[in-house]
Amino acid sequence: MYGLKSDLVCDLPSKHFSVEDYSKGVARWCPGCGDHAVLNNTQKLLKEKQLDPAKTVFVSGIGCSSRFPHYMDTYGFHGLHGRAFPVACGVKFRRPDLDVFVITGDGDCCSIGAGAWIHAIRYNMNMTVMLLNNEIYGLTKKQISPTSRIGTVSNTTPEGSIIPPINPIQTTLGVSNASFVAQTADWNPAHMYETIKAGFEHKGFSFIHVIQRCPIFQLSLGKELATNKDVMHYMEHEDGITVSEDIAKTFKHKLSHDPTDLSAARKLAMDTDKVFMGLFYRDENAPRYDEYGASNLGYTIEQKEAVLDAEFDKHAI
Amino acid sequence: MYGLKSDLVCDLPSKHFSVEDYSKGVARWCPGCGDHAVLNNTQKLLKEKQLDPAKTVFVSGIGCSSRFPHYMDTYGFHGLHGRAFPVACGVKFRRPDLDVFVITGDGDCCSIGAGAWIHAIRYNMNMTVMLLNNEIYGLTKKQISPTSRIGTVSNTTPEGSIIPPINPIQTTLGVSNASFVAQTADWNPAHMYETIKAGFEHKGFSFIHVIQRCPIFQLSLGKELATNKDVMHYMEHEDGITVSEDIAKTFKHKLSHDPTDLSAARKLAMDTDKVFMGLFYRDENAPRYDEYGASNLGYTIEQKEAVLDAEFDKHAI
Amino acid sequence: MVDSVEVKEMPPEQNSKAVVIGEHIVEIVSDSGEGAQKCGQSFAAISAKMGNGVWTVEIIPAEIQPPARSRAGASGIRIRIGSKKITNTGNEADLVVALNEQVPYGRIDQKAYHEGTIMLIENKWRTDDSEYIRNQYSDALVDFKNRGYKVLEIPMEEECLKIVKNARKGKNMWVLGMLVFIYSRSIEKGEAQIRNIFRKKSDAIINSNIQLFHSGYDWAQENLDFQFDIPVIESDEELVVMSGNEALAMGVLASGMEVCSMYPITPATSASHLLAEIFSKSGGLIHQAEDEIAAIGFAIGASYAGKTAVTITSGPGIALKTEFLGLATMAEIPLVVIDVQRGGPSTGLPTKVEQGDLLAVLYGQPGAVPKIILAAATIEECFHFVILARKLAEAFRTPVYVLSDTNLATGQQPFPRPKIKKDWFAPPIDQSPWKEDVKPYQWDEKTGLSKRPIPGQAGGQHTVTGLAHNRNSQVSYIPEENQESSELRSRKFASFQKTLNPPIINGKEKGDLLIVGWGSTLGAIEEAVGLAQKEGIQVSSIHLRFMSPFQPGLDDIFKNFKQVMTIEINYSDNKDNPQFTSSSRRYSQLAWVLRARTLVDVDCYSNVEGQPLSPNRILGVIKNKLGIK
Amino acid sequence: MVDSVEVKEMPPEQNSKAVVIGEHIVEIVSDSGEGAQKCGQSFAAISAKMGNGVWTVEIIPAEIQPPARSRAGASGIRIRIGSKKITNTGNEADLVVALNEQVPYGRIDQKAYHEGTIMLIENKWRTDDSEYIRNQYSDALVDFKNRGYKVLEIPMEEECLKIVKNARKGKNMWVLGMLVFIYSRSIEKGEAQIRNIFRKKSDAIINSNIQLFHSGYDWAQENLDFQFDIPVIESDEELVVMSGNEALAMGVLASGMEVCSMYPITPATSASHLLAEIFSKSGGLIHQAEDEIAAIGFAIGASYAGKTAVTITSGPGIALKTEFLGLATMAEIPLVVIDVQRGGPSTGLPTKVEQGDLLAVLYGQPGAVPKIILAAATIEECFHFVILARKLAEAFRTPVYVLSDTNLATGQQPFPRPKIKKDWFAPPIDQSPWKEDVKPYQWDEKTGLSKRPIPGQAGGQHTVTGLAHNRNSQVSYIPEENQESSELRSRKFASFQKTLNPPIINGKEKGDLLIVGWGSTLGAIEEAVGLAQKEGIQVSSIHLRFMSPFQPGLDDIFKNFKQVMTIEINYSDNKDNPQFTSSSRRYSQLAWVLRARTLVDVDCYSNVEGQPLSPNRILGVIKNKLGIK
Ligand SMILES: Cc1ncc(C[n+]2csc(CCOP(=O)(O)OP(=O)(O)O)c2C)c(N)n1
Ligand SMILES: Cc1ncc(C[n+]2csc(CCOP(=O)(O)OP(=O)(O)O)c2C)c(N)n1
Ligand code: SF4
Ligand code: SF4
Ligand SMILES: [Mg+2]
Ligand SMILES: [Mg+2]
Repeated sequence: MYGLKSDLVCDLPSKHFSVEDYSKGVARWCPGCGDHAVLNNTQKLLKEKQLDPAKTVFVSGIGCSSRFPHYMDTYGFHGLHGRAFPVACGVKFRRPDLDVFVITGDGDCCSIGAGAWIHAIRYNMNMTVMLLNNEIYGLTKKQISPTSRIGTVSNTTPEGSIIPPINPIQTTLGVSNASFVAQTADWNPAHMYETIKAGFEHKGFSFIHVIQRCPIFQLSLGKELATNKDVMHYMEHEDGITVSEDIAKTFKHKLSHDPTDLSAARKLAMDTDKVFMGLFYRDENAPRYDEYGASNLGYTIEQKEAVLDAEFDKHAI
Repeated sequence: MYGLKSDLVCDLPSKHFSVEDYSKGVARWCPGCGDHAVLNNTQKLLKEKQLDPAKTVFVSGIGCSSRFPHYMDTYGFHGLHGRAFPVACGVKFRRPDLDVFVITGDGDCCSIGAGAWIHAIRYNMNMTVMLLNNEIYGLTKKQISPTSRIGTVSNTTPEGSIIPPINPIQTTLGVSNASFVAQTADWNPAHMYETIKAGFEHKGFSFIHVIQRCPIFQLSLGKELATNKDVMHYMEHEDGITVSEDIAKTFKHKLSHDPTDLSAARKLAMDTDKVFMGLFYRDENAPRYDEYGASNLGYTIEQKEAVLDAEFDKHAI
Repeated sequence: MVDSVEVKEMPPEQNSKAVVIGEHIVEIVSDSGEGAQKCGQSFAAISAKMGNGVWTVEIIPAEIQPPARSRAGASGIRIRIGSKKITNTGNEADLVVALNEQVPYGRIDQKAYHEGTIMLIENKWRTDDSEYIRNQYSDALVDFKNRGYKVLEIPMEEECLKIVKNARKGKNMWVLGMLVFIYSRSIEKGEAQIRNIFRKKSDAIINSNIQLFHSGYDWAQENLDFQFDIPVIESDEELVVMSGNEALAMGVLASGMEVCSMYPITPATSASHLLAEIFSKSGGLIHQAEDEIAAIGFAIGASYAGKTAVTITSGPGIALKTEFLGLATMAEIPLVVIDVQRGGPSTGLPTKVEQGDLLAVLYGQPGAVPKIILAAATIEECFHFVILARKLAEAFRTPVYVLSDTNLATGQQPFPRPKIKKDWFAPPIDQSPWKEDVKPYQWDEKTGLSKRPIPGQAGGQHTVTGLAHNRNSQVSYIPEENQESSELRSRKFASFQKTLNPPIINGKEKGDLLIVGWGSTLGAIEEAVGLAQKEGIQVSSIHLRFMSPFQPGLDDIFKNFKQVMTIEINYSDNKDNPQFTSSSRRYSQLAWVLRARTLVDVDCYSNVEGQPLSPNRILGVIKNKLGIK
Repeated sequence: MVDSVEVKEMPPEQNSKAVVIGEHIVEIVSDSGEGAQKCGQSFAAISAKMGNGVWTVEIIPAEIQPPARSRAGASGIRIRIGSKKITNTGNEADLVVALNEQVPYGRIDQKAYHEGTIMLIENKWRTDDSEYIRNQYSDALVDFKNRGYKVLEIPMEEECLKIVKNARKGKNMWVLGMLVFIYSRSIEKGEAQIRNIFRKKSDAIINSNIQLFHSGYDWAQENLDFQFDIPVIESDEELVVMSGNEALAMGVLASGMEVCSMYPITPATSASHLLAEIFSKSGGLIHQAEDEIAAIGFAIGASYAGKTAVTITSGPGIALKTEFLGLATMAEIPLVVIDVQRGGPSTGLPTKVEQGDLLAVLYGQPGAVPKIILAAATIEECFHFVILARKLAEAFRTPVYVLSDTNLATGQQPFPRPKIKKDWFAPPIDQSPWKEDVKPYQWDEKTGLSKRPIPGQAGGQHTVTGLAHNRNSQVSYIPEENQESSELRSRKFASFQKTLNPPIINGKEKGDLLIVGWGSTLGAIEEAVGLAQKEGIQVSSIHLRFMSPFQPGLDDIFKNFKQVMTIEINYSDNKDNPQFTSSSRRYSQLAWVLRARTLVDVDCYSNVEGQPLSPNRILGVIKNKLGIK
């Protein structure tokens, strides 16, 4: 079947990569920024999977979070605000041999990027997507984002925001052909690692919602969530995302959730009081647009010439 | 409370309007095009509600369906492809006295307009939205739309489309602050009339999904749906959209659905074999952005001067 | 009542009395959906296959479903046929077939006919059930006569009904038969053409259409008292005939590009339609994106990770792609951008011709965004320029624009069958290890050129960014680095210009007036200039293919002419209107850029009537400019 | 080891030995987050309140969180203070306060200091725990000395720790105290300033900051052997001081507009921040849209149904708004579009200055999209031009653009307190019945003007469209109608131009060289031209405020100068580089348009270093152009 990476990795270099092989420069996020944890766990995953840095592409938009590719020693594409998805889809379309990751922020994905986001979910191309949601615009210094909670005081809403936030998980689950939806948080690196890993292993558009703290502009997030054990709930299931027992123990609340049950997933996502960590939904059979993209690779110039020639024949006088 | 139209209609003209008062020119859609029925029912509703044509605004994008405002003798804004929502939101923002309608197509709304659509749902401004979904690009002559079913043969997909269609009802129900979601079809004018009416009466963003036949470029839609009584299901509920008994009788299948039950609504919307007519969901308490827009109307020049003066004081040397 | 031209018996020997003419312009007009375009295209194809020069232009109604029998509904086709090569749509039509008497008014509004134009009109309306229509019909015929047209009433419906039940379907083939007789075309080629266009249909359908065709032919032979012949100048050259959009699609195929990412928009979309049919069989794919922004983003992603990709659009799409176009130049991503221009501004005149995107394409992006822009002047160039654009995009690591327009897009024209060259096709992408000491932007100091690392190349890892960056693709805010990188990016275009020749002058190297044109007006301008030269007017013309950077040598050419002006299809303020002063007058787009570049007082004639410019109109402009009556 | 300037005891009587100077440029540089900007703004405000001329420019680091103690992290502020009005950021700084020894390198890279610049450096690094840092510190001090700076090591941390536990918070007020002493500022005004900026904080915080302030003052008095005074030229004029973005925000308020629809983008966003604070109290609202396209769509909708609305953005946002900008012109929707320009192309240099959007704003849209473009040259004009733009937008029924840039946006400058006029504020919208015989586009034949029907006006119903349309706003594909409506839309701008005066010449009306500028470079250009004139150089300057249409009379002005050149902050190919030829050289943006308009060989100097141009640099350009050494 086309699209299966295993057909194409025969030329994987034999070198063993260390975490350093995936790192570049010093990450320029504020101390305490949740983005650091995502970077570390991602580098760790690449190492565990021994991904070839030359065959790995990180695509992002614009925002604090979108600086991410600059700190990876892989190929990277730090493009335009809100436009990571179309670029990433273009990269993957004809390159089944590349591993594609998308890093996006809540403004980048859910505000200016909303249209591209919806369609990327539907295309279900094989890529790992991390939405670093700090519920605020970081890079431009504290304006509300569509994911900011009601009442958020920001530089453009000094009296507090008034419309309920977009719930990225709910929205994703509402789009046809969604195939992998999970949630994790920056302050639980072990859980995050397993989640990114599960996303990477899923063949399709793996949407990982990362609750990300921004100690500079969105203090409440960290205060409310990272510290309140009553809010966080761990979703258990044999087909879900399994974490070590030690990590599982850190959750006060657990529940069983079958990730093939879309309705149940949507119900959980609706809950505004609780935050569910792990896998909401997975569908391994959703059609993939990257398989279409890879369906007619490798035509020779002679073959192309023949088609062109035949077409000229049709137009010949 | 602000936003209540009744405060502002005191100057409603006493003239009685007939359907002709809402009509302009000859609608230039193909014979058999479902858009005609939407036009007729909308004009009928305006007459029943005796809306002042001068205080009614139809906003659209670009597409066959988006020609709609040209056939209304009200104010109209036939803008850009995919951008009806931002314009309509701008119109409504400071004009609680205007009745705003949005007419959009499946390409206009779900493809190029997807980002604006998601956000318009969330803003929940008081307006009546009709998505005329013919599952194809009409005006540009038969290219697939994101709502086209798998296998749709079009001029850009001669071998058939391969990704499942966007389900506009499901997608809308996945966005926070959705407040009214209903479905009707062009070949059931009486049902359509009641649906548009219920949408108009709802105070908020009333999203009406109209299944619309395009006999020119999307024959299958009409053939499959309009003729197959087994597919169409009528949703009954005392809080739903009620139609006359005669009309209700035309439905072979009925079911009871409580429009306050979001999870149930989503489940129905997921069903790919059946089509449910009527009201999926209504929430009368969802916060409305147009109420915010109308919250500080009518400041006098003197009041503004005073604020400006005070601001100068702060910057004075 | 109208006296129409009397219908007389014809002598039996075909062709014996046919009047030999050098060329004719034929129009077929109808309500939309009556098959006029198929009829006209077949007629053009038959003529082209006989070896005639042809040029077709579609007549597109204003509305998708205009009322029947209305001037807004005029739908159809114009075919100009000649013994020699035809390069443009010509002046007024010589012969018109009208399926009702109202649609010609849509064309009369556009001054498409002249005194003496032969008008062959469906006569069924004379006996229509509706008195209103009967009156409309006879009024129109009186009016047509007053306008000096030669009107013939033709019983098309009546004759067709002898063969088929529904005359609406098939009447076009009856008309084709009639035209084949009138212009002494080959009956065999006509039959073959019908078999070809209906090849996917049942035998029954094919046969009934062939019957209709013969019926039209026979009726004409029996009833018309005139016949023309447009002899062919023999040539051994193999020709192909196609529209500009088809040529673009085949150019994409021939360039070896494998990804075309687009969003439908008139008049660009049909290029993707042909491409969709042939692309997947040759290792390429069309991606219909969710909008134009995503379309170009996807193309950029595909280009970045593979062979150069192409995006095809028209004005409103160019507007939406603005931000990504800036990124592609800044990050030096090769890309082909095809803009099939339509009438603007805004949604404008979607189905009409305009050359209105030049300034937007040149200057649309904030900041310094130099670029290569090619403008095709013929359908043949639509094909070749896409191939060229792909090569330039890769060589100069930059987006390359190909401008076409509605005239080229929907017109049909024969041209020499291109001899396929292997080096047209993009080679496989480089996946060899990246040389260690080479930076991702290893700008050559002189040329600004550098080689791009493609994902998969070991050691080529870097992060592309639209932020100011240095040779290592690292974000840099150092003042000198931004100055230097901006200058190096600019040098690529100076380097490219050095490879170009000055434009060729059509006519003498000195004179009273030089006309400068670009795009689809080539044929009409050269025809008009030719006519003027024959009248002894000292006028020459040049036609630019490279809009950015310009071909060199313009100053040298201009200085040999007393006056220089552009002729374009876009907006300029009318110099003769006193409301516009020399400090406010807005020039047409190429004229404006030429003024800045050459400091010559380049004047312009242009309009936004949405129509191809006719040679006569241009001739008038030339004479007017030189004060000749 | 470094010998720093020796610290001596000061005579007791303040001011007695203060050296009187006409002006000084002070910089405070630090890691970001150390409060340097608050310190500098307070220092500027105190000086302005004493009656001095001031101009401030923020020093913004390249990264949001650069590593501490790095040249990339240089964050802070420059304040130029003088006895007279200060119009620009000036040349090199005279005195620098640096909270570590690395950040000055970020400024040295930008050539911000001269031989003799006094450098006051936090000395705590000398005794840092890390040997690496200790070495860095002493190396830097040696280097600074070699560069000719006068280095003083100041025990800021040490002194602050006597008062507070965490010196990082509060050191800036200590520095303020020190500066207030050095420049003989008023202690009372200093205290008042501190009370004002901390007005929302607790008394404890206010008191500790005042203590720090006094400590800095006292320490300086005791330990420094120099003091300056910058006397004030008395004036009765009431002044206000603010940044350009604050002026834009207040202009929006003063214009009576009630909807500002925007999407955050540096450096435009902070205008919305101030506006957000004051707008809702005066009947206006900010809408932060989901993106720039939606932002302008929303503004257009609001304008269409109400008072003119405004959208504020920067380059990438302008790119995204391209399509809607075309619609607004085509449909004649009044709109104010504010573009606070930043470094481009693409994401470019978001926090740096550039005047790079002129061509994109002028020509960005496909088709003919004429427009009114105002370019503010001062912070005061940022305020007034918004008011003017709103009026013009309504009078001419069209979008009106106001261009600003990073220099104006983040700079601070005092200017005469505007006397509020009632007619600045938009009147309530017309809701009276629409006159029956007036069409929705009742274009005046001469001026192109027409009045717009606003929803709610009985009888004014019509459908706005971006398609070609006639006076009734009905879609029209009739060739002449599109030509006519295009011309009428264009006439508005010719009409508007007639209301403008020629630009005023700064200097003599004849000369060897005319400098043409626009935007924030006004002060620097005029200062440089003044210096040159004093040296006897025959140079004058004009500064354009109307970029489209241009003010009239340019030809007449230009012809009296032997040479004309623009000075701009944007990209142009370096004429001296042989790689660029006369047929390929890319000019800076205003120069290019002036060439097309006037056919004068307008040359240019420009760069994309992202920095304000200093008077000295411009003086050099002038001399170079005239071959003067
Ligand atoms: C077209 C465009 N509009 C606006 C901006 C300015 N901008 C940069 S990042 C950003 C939002 C950042 O928020 P988010 O995506 O949540 O990322 P974060 O910084 O919080 O990680 C904005 C508005 C831009 N760069 N480009
Ligand atoms: C920016 C832009 N892109 C593309 C187009 C071309 N276009 C016009 S309508 C349309 C799609 C129409 O489909 P839909 O919205 O489903 O409306 P329908 O015609 O089916 O009613 C497209 C692609 C355009 N006008 N503007
Ligand atoms: S501003 Fe917030 S999101 Fe941005 S780097 Fe700092 S902590 Fe992270
Ligand atoms: S093409 Fe289809 S959608 Fe458009 S008017 Fe005709 S029937 Fe309606
Ligand atoms: Mg964020
Ligand atoms: Mg459709």
